[in-house]
Amino acid sequence: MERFPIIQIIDEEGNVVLPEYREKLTKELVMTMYYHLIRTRTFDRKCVSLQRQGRIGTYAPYEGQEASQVGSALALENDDWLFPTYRDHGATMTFGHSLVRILLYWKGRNEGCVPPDGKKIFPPSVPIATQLPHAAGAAYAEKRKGTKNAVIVYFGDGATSEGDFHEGLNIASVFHVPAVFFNQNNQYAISVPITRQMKTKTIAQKALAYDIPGIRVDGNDIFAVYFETKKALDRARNGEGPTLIEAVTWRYGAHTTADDPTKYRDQEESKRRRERDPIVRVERFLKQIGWWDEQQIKAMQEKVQAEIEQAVAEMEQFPEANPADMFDFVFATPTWTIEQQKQMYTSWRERA
Amino acid sequence: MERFPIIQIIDEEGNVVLPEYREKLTKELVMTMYYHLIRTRTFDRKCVSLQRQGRIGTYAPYEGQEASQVGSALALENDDWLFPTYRDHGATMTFGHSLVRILLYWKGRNEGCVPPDGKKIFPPSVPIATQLPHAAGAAYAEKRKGTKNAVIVYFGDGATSEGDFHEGLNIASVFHVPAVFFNQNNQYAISVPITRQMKTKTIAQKALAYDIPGIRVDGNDIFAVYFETKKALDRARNGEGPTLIEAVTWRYGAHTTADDPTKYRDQEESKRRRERDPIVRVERFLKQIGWWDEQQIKAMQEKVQAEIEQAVAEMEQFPEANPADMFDFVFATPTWTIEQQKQMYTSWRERA
Amino acid sequence: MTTTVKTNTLTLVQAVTDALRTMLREREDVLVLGEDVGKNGGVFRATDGLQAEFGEDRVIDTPLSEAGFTGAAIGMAVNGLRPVVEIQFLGFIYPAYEQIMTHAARIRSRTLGHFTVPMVIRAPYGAGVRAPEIHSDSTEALFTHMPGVKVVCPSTPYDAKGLLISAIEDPDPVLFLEPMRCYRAFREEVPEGKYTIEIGKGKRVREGEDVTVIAWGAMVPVAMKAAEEAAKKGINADVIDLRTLYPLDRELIVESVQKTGRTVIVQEAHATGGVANDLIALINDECFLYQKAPVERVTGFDVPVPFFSLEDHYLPTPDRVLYAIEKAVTF
Amino acid sequence: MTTTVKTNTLTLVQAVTDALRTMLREREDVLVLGEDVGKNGGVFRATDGLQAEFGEDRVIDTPLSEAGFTGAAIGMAVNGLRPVVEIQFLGFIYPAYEQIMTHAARIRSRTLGHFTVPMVIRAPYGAGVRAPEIHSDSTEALFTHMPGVKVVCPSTPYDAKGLLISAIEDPDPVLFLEPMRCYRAFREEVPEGKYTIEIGKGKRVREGEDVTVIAWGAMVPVAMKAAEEAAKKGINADVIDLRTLYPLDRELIVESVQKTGRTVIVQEAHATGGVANDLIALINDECFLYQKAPVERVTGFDVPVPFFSLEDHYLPTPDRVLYAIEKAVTF
Ligand SMILES: Cc1ncc(C[n+]2csc(CCOP(=O)(O)OP(=O)(O)O)c2C)c(N)n1
Ligand SMILES: Cc1ncc(C[n+]2csc(CCOP(=O)(O)OP(=O)(O)O)c2C)c(N)n1
Ligand SMILES: [Mg+2]
Ligand SMILES: [Mg+2]
Repeated sequence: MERFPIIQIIDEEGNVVLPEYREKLTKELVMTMYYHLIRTRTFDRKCVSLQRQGRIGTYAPYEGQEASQVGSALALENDDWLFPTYRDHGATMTFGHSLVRILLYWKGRNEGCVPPDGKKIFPPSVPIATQLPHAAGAAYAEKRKGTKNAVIVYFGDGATSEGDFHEGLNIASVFHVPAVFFNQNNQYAISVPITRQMKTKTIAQKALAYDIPGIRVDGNDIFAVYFETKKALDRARNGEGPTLIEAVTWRYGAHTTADDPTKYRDQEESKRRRERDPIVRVERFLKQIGWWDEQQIKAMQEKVQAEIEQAVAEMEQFPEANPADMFDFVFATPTWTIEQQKQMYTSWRERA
Repeated sequence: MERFPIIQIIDEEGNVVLPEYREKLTKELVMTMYYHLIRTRTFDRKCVSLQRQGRIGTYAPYEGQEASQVGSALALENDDWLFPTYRDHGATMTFGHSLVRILLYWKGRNEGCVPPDGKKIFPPSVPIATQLPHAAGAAYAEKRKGTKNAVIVYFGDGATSEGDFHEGLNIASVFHVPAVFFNQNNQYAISVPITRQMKTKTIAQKALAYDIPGIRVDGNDIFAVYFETKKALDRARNGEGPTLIEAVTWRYGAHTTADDPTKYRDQEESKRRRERDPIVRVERFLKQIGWWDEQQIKAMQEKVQAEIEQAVAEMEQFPEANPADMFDFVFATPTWTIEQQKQMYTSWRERA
Repeated sequence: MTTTVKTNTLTLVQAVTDALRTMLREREDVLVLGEDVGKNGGVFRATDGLQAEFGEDRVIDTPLSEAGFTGAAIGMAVNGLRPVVEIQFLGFIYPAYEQIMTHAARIRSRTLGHFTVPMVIRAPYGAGVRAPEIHSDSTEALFTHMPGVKVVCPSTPYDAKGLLISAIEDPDPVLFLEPMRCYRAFREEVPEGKYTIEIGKGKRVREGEDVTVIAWGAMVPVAMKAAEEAAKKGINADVIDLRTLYPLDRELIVESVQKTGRTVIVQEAHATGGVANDLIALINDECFLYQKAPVERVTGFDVPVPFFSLEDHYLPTPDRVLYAIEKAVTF
Repeated sequence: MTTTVKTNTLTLVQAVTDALRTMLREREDVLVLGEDVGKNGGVFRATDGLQAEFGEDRVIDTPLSEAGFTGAAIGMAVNGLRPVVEIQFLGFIYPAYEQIMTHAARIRSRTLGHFTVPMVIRAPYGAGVRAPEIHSDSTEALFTHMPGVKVVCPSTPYDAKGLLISAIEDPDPVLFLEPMRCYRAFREEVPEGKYTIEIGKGKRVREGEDVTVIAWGAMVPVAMKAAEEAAKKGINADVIDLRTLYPLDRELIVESVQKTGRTVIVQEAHATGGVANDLIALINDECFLYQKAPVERVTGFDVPVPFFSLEDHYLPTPDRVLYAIEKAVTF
């Protein structure tokens, strides 16, 4: 633990505790961050409410984790790769994913897995930790092609128990690839607390098993997340290999809308955690420094609202899923069994 | 590395370098160790020669690793569990496995997987690292039953790259079970050197990822292996949880008799390594201390030879494998498909 | 003398809990482990209340580590316990595939019976509940092609309890598949306490002479619905709920197909490589001269189980089954 | 105009090396990775000399980590490379099963074709070479029941090279199974340079009218031997080498079975859940009225592939096949 102290740039009151960062916190940067923080939070809440109304399916909220997701995604360059989980649409939307497509994903539509042109955003990995080896391989390909692109891959505290976590990190370290392994330690894997997930007090220390840098940041401090991720990405680009980052955070809500957290944890805890809210913290900072402009903030909120409403409307007007898609994209050229099944099904439907 | 120095009790010249152990090295203990060292080596060489003569199948030799296997196995109590790999029959025979059965194993006989009565020796795990979770589970069962029994599980340097290594250790650490994870780092996984297997310089440091003790011993120093394994087993029995031990060693020969090491490594290296031979070292110690008794040693060698010849003879007189066995032990009660296939096959053979 | 057995009206998932509770009470060596099975009571509440009753040592929340805890359960089973492992969804069993395939299934034969693995792996399976990707697989055939493991798949609360108890008492590994779609679909009277249903025995759930309809798990209600529709058209179907997928109930299947000469199999999984093809092979072997028509299959397609917006198009429906019944009967 | 193509007399394993070398030369994006594929040239020498020619960045020794390097290869394939992964023995593919099942097979359909996985997984498979346990599995059916993956299994050097080149050029994941028993069993003239054999096409390796014998991989020589014996008894077998297990060559199979009306399938794998049952299902669908006898299967048994002292009892033999041929013909 002592070896892996939590890096913090602003504390819960919004004070800059690492003064050397003070001047790096330009107004433009901080306002951009704040914008994405409220954009992601607004979107998340909208999704929860859409799910309650039955307008999308089961949804995995990230409220509380916005600093981790936004801060790390803002640290990326345009040509980098992003490998998310099902809970990282805060990161993908910040990196440039389309809101409509994210909504479609939660509506059970494959279109939700297709990133905007030129954006290297992989579909969310549902089987836990399986995306870590992918990230190692994609980073190897960038290295082989001689680019300066890096790869970031997201995963949770629970994911660290899977073999793929270990194999992915080991391979990345042996192949010395430009990848950042970004862990959001929200301290729960559904109902299982981190104390039953691992004996170690930190996730960062697992980097010692691969002889790569292990960094532990306050995942509710967007500045710490942003600068540490940037450093790790820079190391990656400079041929210094992979980094493991542990962002210590908390999800306020349920694991998914199908989950009932009252079954396994004290709801008071999540309320208390709001004291360390990643957004409130930036607001305090903005107010202290005198960059808080009620008008501007209001305009920002309205813009975000409008964008999200627009996306929801588009999602709901999106053409219905076409059963043919299920057959047509299994292989580049469908096999005869698939072709035959498609024809049978199509003619059967037409008959009925 | 500094954090995980190699523990040595005697050096290559046979000098005791940790004087506090001097009096623990009783003549009885050292002679027992020496006996098992030559017994295991003689057996190994016999097996290689049996394979060359086509009297057994492909065989995995361990010459060079005897101190690791014998030292650790001697540290066990009678009721402990032993989970070996295909290369650990030096350990299993020391722990009490039957030589005949070990030979039968290499002759493609299931009888080789059956330990002597009351001996908790698991069959060698062929799929790499899969035995680590078994050991964690077996240890959990001992804990639940409230015994003082411990579990030892063997695996190689290559095995550390598998997900099951990680999952086994993580579960063992979280469940705090009485298990010792005994790694023989012979520095190669078939042809792959440890430098391409992992970025870390040690395997012991991987214990930090599970917050358990990580010990690095000279695997060619049977005293160091024995005492460190005993300490780890004691911790296990006392409810102090699992330990990871890395025994640094070297296999002189081929990966298996089907392997050609000249393809991938300099054979001079293995010759040089004989300078650090685990047996020579004990011989030097015995001579220095004046316990070397030519007569006694000769008798010991003869006894070992006779025992092995006897085992080979028994192996070769062993009744032929019965095809019915293949059908009869899949389930406690064969299913009808198996019963039907057995009948068909039996009647077909009788007809032919 | 009459004995009255108290019954409760339970859903399938409640019957599973009841079976687990019954066996945890009955046998000290039984334990339950998996992700979220403890305080949370499982994501489907299949283990609800069990940790409170039996403690953290017997109802164990494991790390997120299917290979690890399945492997650990193998070690426990070899060492005298009877672990019941929960895989959260069948689609997440694949990381444990090596452990099941190379160890759970083979330890008995490897050691000529010296070591054995009396363990149960429970897994909810199947599509139709609007779950995210990978949560909807029905890949039972990956386990029927694995000598050393039995595969059980009940479709009703009563069968679920009796079969799960049999599975726990079985001396060999049993994969116990629970059709998610049936978890809360209906309730049934389920006796209290212990009773067993023999593994390897199917059940005729409807009697008829015109055509044999074979289904399992979530496809049983689909098949039944189709059979009822067919009855309205004067076609009388013999409907079989397989209940066990390995070993198959040869007698029941053969007897029915020899009687009707026409067969429809309803399978949720992909056509290629599915259990339906084992049934066709059995019919080929035992009913060749009785067959009046080729066997009709109504199956999921040879495509990954689609995202939920399309899953209803993937799943066999009563209409599709009815169509196949008519085809078989009019051949 | 005549073109002369130079040929070399190669074993199957040499033909594999030749295919890899040809494609490594031809395409910068091709790379080979796996355990011991580098300096050692693979435990069967299938990659002999390739690292020396193409460097450590293209012929990569990986850590002992099947899930990890298969997953990494998926990431490479998605990002523009064409990895050819070697699994040392098919019995060690199981730790990578999740990666193949949930990703390699599904990334194209998941993303409606936006991301694709042009990768090949090569694996020696099968029994009969006196290898230790788990080294002898023939579990191809676990992959034919996995939509999104093609499964190829050549039995000759010529086919091995042409099919492997096709697999490498295929835009989708291909599992390429190499029958260990045929690795050095015989040699054949193999053209230098690049040529392809279409995936999905079987080959008639013997012409006959009395009975269709279908086999693949190491069972092809067994089937041929039986067919030759049968010929001596006046039974003329049409022998088909499937070459691809998914998708099956429907035309060839159906045409042959409709011609002969009698079928024998020779399969090394366990009977239950094997590819033979897919063939029976196909015959059921397409040849019902042509069948003069039930399909005969000669297969491995529903038991784990035994330790090598008993493997000859497990494996189908020409005698057993001949017996089945006679049974089919005299039904
Ligand atoms: C291989 C696998 N096993 C189980 C699941 C079911 N599951 C979905 S999310 C989850 C918990 C993940 O926890 P963590 O990694 O901490 O991520 P978080 O959900 O907290 O973001 C589980 C067990 C899964 N998706 N994949
Ligand atoms: C899962 C799996 N993959 C591959 C193999 C093939 N194989 C057998 S031994 C071996 C190397 C093992 O190296 P290490 O763990 O260092 O043990 P050692 O052989 O050196 O004792 C490999 C790759 C296997 N047995 N299991
Ligand atoms: Mg978490
Ligand atoms: Mg080694």
